[in-house]
Amino acid sequence: MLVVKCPVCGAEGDETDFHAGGQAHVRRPASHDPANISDAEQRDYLFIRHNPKGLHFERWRCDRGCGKWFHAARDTLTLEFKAFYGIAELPPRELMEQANGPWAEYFRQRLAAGTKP
Amino acid sequence: MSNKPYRLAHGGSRIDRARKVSFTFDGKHLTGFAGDTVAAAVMATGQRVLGRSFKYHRPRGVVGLGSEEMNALVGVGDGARHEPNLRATQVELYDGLTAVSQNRWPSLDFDVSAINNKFSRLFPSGFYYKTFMWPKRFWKHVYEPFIRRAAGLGKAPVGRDPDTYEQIHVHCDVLVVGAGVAGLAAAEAATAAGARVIIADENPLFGGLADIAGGTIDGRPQTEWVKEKTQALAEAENVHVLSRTTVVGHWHHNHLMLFERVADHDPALLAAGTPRHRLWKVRAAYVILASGAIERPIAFANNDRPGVMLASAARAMVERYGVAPGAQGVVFTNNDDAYLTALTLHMAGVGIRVVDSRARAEGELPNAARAAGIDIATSSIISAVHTSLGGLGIGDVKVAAYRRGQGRVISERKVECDFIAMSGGWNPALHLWCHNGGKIRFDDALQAFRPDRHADAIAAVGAANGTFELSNMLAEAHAAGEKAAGKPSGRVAPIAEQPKQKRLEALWFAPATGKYNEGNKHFIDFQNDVTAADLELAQREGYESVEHTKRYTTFGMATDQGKTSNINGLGVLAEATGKTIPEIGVTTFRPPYTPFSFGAIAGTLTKKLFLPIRRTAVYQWHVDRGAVVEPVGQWRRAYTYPRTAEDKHAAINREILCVRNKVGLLDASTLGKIEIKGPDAAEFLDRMYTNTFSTLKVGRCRYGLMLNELGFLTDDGVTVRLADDHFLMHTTSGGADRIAAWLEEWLQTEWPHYRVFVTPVTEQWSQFAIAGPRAREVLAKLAPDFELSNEALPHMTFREGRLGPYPVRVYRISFSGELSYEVATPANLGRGLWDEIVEAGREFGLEPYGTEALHVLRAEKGYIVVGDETDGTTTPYDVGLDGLVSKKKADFLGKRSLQQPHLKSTDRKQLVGLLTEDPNEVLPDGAYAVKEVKDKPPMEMIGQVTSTYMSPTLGRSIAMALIQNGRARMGETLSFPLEGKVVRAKIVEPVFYDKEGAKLNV
Amino acid sequence: MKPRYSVFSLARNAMNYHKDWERAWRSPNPKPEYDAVIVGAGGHGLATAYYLAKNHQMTNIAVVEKGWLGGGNTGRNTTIIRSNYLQDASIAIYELARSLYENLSQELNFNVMFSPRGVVMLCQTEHEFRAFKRTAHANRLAGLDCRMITPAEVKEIVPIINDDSNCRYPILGAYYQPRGGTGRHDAVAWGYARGADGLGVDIIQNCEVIGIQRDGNRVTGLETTRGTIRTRKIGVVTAGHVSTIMDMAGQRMPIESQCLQALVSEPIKPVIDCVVMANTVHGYISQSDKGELVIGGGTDSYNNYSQRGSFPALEHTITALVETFPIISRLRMLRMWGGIVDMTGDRSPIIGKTDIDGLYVNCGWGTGGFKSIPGSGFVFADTIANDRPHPIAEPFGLNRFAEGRLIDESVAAAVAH
Amino acid sequence: MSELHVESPLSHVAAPQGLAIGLREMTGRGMIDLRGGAGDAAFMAAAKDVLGAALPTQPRTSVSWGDIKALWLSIDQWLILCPGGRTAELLAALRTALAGIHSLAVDVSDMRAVIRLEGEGSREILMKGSSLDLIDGSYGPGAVRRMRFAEIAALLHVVDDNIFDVYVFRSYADYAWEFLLATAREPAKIRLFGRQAAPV
Ligand SMILES: Cc1cc2nc3c(=O)[nH]c(=O)nc-3n(C[C@H](O)[C@H](O)[C@H](O)COP(=O)(O)OP(=O)(O)OC[C@H]3O[C@@H](n4cnc5c(N)ncnc54)[C@H](O)[C@@H]3O)c2cc1C
Ligand SMILES: NC(=O)c1ccc[n+]([C@@H]2O[C@H](COP(=O)([O-])OP(=O)(O)OC[C@H]3O[C@@H](n4cnc5c(N)ncnc54)[C@H](O)[C@@H]3O)[C@@H](O)[C@H]2O)c1
Ligand SMILES: Cc1cc2nc3c(=O)[nH]c(=O)nc-3n(C[C@H](O)[C@H](O)[C@H](O)COP(=O)(O)O)c2cc1C
Ligand SMILES: [Zn+2]
Repeated sequence: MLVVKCPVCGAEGDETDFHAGGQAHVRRPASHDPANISDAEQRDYLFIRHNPKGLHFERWRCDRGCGKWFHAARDTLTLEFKAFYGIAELPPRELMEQANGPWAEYFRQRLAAGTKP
Repeated sequence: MSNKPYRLAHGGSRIDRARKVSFTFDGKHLTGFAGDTVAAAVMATGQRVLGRSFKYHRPRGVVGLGSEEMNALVGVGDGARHEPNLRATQVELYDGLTAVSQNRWPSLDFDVSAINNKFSRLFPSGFYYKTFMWPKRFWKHVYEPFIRRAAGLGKAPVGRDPDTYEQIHVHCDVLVVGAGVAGLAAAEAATAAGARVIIADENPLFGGLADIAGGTIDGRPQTEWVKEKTQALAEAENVHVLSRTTVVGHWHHNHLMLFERVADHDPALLAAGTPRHRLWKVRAAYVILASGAIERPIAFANNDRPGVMLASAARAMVERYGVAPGAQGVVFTNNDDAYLTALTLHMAGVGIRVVDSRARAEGELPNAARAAGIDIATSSIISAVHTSLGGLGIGDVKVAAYRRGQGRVISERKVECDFIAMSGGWNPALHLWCHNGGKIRFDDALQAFRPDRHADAIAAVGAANGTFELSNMLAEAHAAGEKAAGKPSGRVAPIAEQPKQKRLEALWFAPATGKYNEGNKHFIDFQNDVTAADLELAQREGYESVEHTKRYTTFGMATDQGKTSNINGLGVLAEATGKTIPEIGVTTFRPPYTPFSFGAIAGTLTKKLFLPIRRTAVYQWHVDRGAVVEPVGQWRRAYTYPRTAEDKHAAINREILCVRNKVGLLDASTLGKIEIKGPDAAEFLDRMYTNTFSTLKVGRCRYGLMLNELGFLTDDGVTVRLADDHFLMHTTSGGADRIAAWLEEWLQTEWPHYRVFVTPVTEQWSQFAIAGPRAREVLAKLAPDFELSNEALPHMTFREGRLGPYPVRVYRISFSGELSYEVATPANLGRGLWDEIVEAGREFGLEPYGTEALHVLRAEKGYIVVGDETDGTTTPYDVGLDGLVSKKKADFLGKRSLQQPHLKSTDRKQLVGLLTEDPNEVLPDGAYAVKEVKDKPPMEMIGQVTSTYMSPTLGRSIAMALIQNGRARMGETLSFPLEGKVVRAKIVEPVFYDKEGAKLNV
Repeated sequence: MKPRYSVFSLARNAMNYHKDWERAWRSPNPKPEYDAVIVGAGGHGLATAYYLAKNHQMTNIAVVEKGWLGGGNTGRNTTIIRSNYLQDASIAIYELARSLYENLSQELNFNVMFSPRGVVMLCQTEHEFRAFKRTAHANRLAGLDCRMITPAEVKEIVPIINDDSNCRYPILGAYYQPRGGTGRHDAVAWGYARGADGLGVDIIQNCEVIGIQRDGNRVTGLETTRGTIRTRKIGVVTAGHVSTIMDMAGQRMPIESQCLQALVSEPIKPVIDCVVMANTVHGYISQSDKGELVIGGGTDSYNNYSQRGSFPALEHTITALVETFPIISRLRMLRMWGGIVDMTGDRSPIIGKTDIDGLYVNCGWGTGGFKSIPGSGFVFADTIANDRPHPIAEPFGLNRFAEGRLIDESVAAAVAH
Repeated sequence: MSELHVESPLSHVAAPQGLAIGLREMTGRGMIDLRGGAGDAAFMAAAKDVLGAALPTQPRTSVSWGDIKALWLSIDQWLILCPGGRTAELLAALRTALAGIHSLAVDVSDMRAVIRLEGEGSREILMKGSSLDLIDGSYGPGAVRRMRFAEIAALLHVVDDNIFDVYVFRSYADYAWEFLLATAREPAKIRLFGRQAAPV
């Protein structure tokens, strides 16, 4: 059973005190330009998920604690958490650099777009 | 059975000869001593056979010392307290214990199924995959039932378990697994360094093998050192010691399960109310694995005969219980350690000789044995075992000359004996090391796997780490204890003296008299009857991966999970294939280390604690009133309130008519209630709902629809605007928590700039619906401090005030189509107000109504229920609520998905009303309409009934249904083929009662 | 062709102490080129290969497997077989599979121990009851042999069930498929492997795919740990590992890989003679021919490739089953394990073509694809051979996610085992 | 109409017998759920004005003065405890003081049941239902923690060394009570890390 640590309130606890909320950094197109979303874009938003074996970025909620959502970086093979970070933040730079596959591509774009973490 | 008494006149460190204990074994009354195990007490009577094997039903005796036992499995206890498949070597004797042997019929000594052994040649591994295929139906009706009856081991108990179980979560700095000398030394160091330590051992007493290992620690006999250290740990305030507690598994992030058998050994504890088992869920900062090592058998022909034991077990029988395994025995070994057994038995007066496969046996222990006059045959193996007592014992063995690698027997001689103590070396118990992905490596000197790397904070010490030399073991354990504590202990490692041992020599397979495999069985997995030949057959047939071999032969899959068979199997496979053992690889270690009870896993959460039942403040009233209660999510709600001699249907009809004609009272407290406040609250709600809330006026209510992002309906309810920036949202009863979390999620993750607070308040309020033409009169009687007229408080408005002394919020909203008020009061006042309403309503004919009446009432009005009319694939358009989907808003949750091609498609199922041709015919729930009725299926289905009732208001049946393109088919008659008949029904508008809504606005 | 297995061949070989049995399958080296390569030797991959060879005469094909054949989810599932799903598309494929199971032992000459002992799906809430009633109507009109049964009938079929009407979740009835049941999981993989091998298919174990070669929008071959293999048709059937392989080809998938666990008790004499599923409380149970209770539940809620799950998931299931079958309280857990299941957005499988020519995929069976192995292999082979979806496979195409044409079985309150 | 009839969530349970600790329902407690930004100076000042002391900003702590306590629930949420009779007055004062400031104050006095565990061994009993490390020193008097307890959500407030208040939603009160009765039985008592009999 995983030990999760909420970066908002600092509480640490078993995964049963938290709620796993799926992949992180999914962009909701309708929040930005609702009039111009293709069927494929909507599909990607709803269904297509990064599913790496290894470093992964996801959302968690401090469900039984402060109630806040946050982000975590976790290895899906060893199940080690690499970092916990805020819900509005990007992961630590070195983790973005370690990411593979679709995640690597995603962070490259985010960083290129000059979005500050 | 031999009548020889095997209890020695002296010795037995664990037994109290002054305290006799009586018990039964297979119905026979026997006596043992306090401190005995069932295995020891039964063996002391001369009985050798304690069980039968799984497949061939061969008679089997005790092999092991403790939890590694695979043969002597017994069922203990009677009736609902029976527990099957216990290892007789672990079951502690108490007065009145009843034990039975298993897997035999009619008796242990004579088992009909032993015939399987005679035909064993027909049953090589995997034989069942090759036969039982013809005739086809025989598998289900003949072969399989036969196999099922023959398989299985013990019997399940009957009835509900009368005992209790519990769990506790504990965090510690250091968890020490195993309390042998290594575990004790590690725990001592960690404790002295100030760490919070838990040390657990599966045995009743600490010390592991120390009492049968010989040698001294810090100048004292091992046992004394163990006593002193154990005592000190038990007294320390930063240590928790757990005996009879097996660490059953290791999971991610150093999470471990400890299975404590609190009361199995003592029925008096149970009677006093102690939990039978306790599961400790331990989160350890550091784990020290001091789980010791398990001795391995040797694969020689017919090595499974009753009387063949592990050398350590034979030695422990004598040392611990004063029980001799026989009168004349042979120690068969490839290592020095087993000479300790020879010496112990010799000293106890049991005849013993040693057969050693090595060419030279010149360590300190062999030399001592020689000096004691024990006969030692080196370069020798046992090549045959001959039974006595009709197979229930051993008569003699053949000892053959042997050179390492030699495949067959050249010269042999007969040696009389009645038991064999075998030792093929020791395997570190690294199961827990591997549960969570620890790496292991093969050690050539030990001919065993030992721990290598691990990603978690865990260290193995002592025999578990493959360190068998006592001083090294203690030094290693001491250092690990300090490292785990993260501080020096201020103490030095204990120093030990023990005879030095020389290297063992691998011996995976001892050649047998006669041609190999032609009549001989070299057992690898005793319980599952897997032989060396079976393993080789699997290889020949292409089941090459060790995992294939395991599954094809079932080797390692018995209740001991390969504790004694695994490495031997790998050794045989290596020799058969010419590969090395590491190349063969090991099968996966999985929790648990030893089986543990489902009762412990359920813990306290059984019966009424299994899952919570939620009650409203008025719950007891409903029950007292004789309500039939219904689960709605975790809630229990009143379904209907039958009177004496009234059935449910009559009661429901009465309740409905009461609401339509007079006035009814419903406990609606379970409805979700959420306060939403902030400058952006209105805009936020516009995002959450399909319709618009920013235009809602203060003091007014509006019904809202909520979609998920897929565009499907997930919730609905009435939201009230309490103030410009303040709303109160109602959700469905089942949706309360989910929707509150849903709002929070969007606020926090997608629109964190919205300044909105969301506070769920469901449980703060009791809420009651007073519905029916006379509702206003009832309310008026309750002395409201506010105006009730239709003008002052019209439909879909809200007022805060008092009813007599009761503070209330009153919502004029209706789910029944009648004049209706929902009255909310703080929950501690709920029951009081409810009683007042019942009292006030009496003169107007007020009666309580339940959820079923509610459902019929709303169906008569054509109101949907999310979850009935919708099923998670239903859009607002499908249920005809197009009007509630804003066309103006640029975005709301689910909006974009509504435009995906399939959600826009024209032939979707749409909500319609149905009237059956026969007004007395009620369509069944979920019945399907078909395009065309045929004689037999398949028939093309075009939609299904979602709600269906006999309406007492209309005096006929009504239904709602989702029908393909239904709205365009008004007036069409559909066919619903049921079992044995076809019901026909006409499509109509889904509003059956008061279409204009006149009754609402009175 | 392989020599046939029978009681006579057993007797004949017994005379010779079983020294002359032939290999069930060869252990070939990969050839440089095949007409088609199936990635993943689980049940679905092996069945696909078998039907490609048998029904479509494509025998110059290979199955490549990173570990040992049948070692994925096929070798670690609770073996429940049933076809009483709600949606038309699901009924079609699961019933095709179930009916193929009926004769599979004979067809493969390998006893897969298909045992139609009945599947009892308990109704423990009014909502579940209604949902199953709806499914029952749909299944009856589709021609399935299923029915609702009363609590008394449940008790008769499953005597150990807790029939206390005051318990937390009283049994309100059940939905029953008498010809659902179980099969021997390993034997299904081995039987198809032996069958395919006998038809000339190369099954190459210890051969992991590490790259997919493309020429424009068409696949041209595979890179594996045992070298490059040229082929113009690749069928990826790797369950929980499908995303990582499709990433190699640039095909994004609507899949998340999670750990689903199962466990067995120690063996005991027969106490339960059918499969019981208790969906409300997330547990299901049957008893194997060897006597263990085979138990499964729900998945952990986060992505996981470790094949080891968390304790609470199973604990939840055991707690529910102790309540539903109180006698198991004194029985003991022997072994627990996990498998990496491939969960799609609508919890239904994906079968068909992809955006890349020559690349086919069969995945997303998640927690419930053992039962579908024969049917899935049958229609997927047809899809690959003819480069267009088999009609039964068609609704399960990847395009459904862009269209919103989901096949959502959860609406029937059923979990998909 | 007659007088107000008040019924607390556990008013129907009998005083427990045979337990290793004291167990009872606490009634008559006023509770206000207060939302506002810890970083919003105006909010913090207004709250302090009304309550008489500053809201705690340190996670999982509480402050107490006079007959009022403020329990930290989240970075923007507190539970204010007061005598039942003062709730309305306090709430009104808060609402007035917080007018125009982004905040939300709600009377939630009836929403939860409060169960008090008292006596040595209480921590062990809580540990039978919760996975928190209740003996690592971070749960001294005043500590507050929301947690999963058995199968439900609960709020733990350490009142004093061996006095704990457990807050559960009122519909779950019976469940929580039954769970505590079962685990607090005298024969099931565990003395963690204390002196024990040695298994020798
Ligand atoms: C615990 C559990 C219980 C279940 N219970 C049931 C049940 O009761 N009933 C039911 O119908 N279903 C059940 N299922 C689901 C069922 O097991 C699966 O849906 C089914 O076995 C999937 O088969 P498959 O052939 O697609 O995948 P798998 O059997 O997993 O085969 C995929 C293969 O691909 C291989 N592979 C992966 N990556 C590569 C690569 N790069 N190169 C080469 N090969 C690769 C893997 O090694 C593996 O052998 C259960 C699953 C689990 C885990
Ligand atoms: N030189 C040799 O060949 C040789 C061989 C065997 C034993 N020994 C002797 O054995 C002893 C080894 O000491 P040690 O402390 O390493 O091992 P040990 O075997 O003495 O102690 C290990 C203890 O851990 C327990 N245990 C194992 N797994 C457990 C689990 N999962 N949960 C709870 N308890 C568990 C065992 O029952 C045992 O009591 C020494 O006394 C040594 O002299 C030597
Ligand atoms: C239906 C079924 C029955 C099983 N029965 C047993 C059993 O009797 N004994 C056993 O040790 N394992 C049994 N297993 C579990 C396997 O040993 C193994 O754990 C599982 O196939 C997963 O493989 P792994 O543990 O090697 O990863 C069974 C597995 C399944 C799917
Ligand atoms: Zn938090």
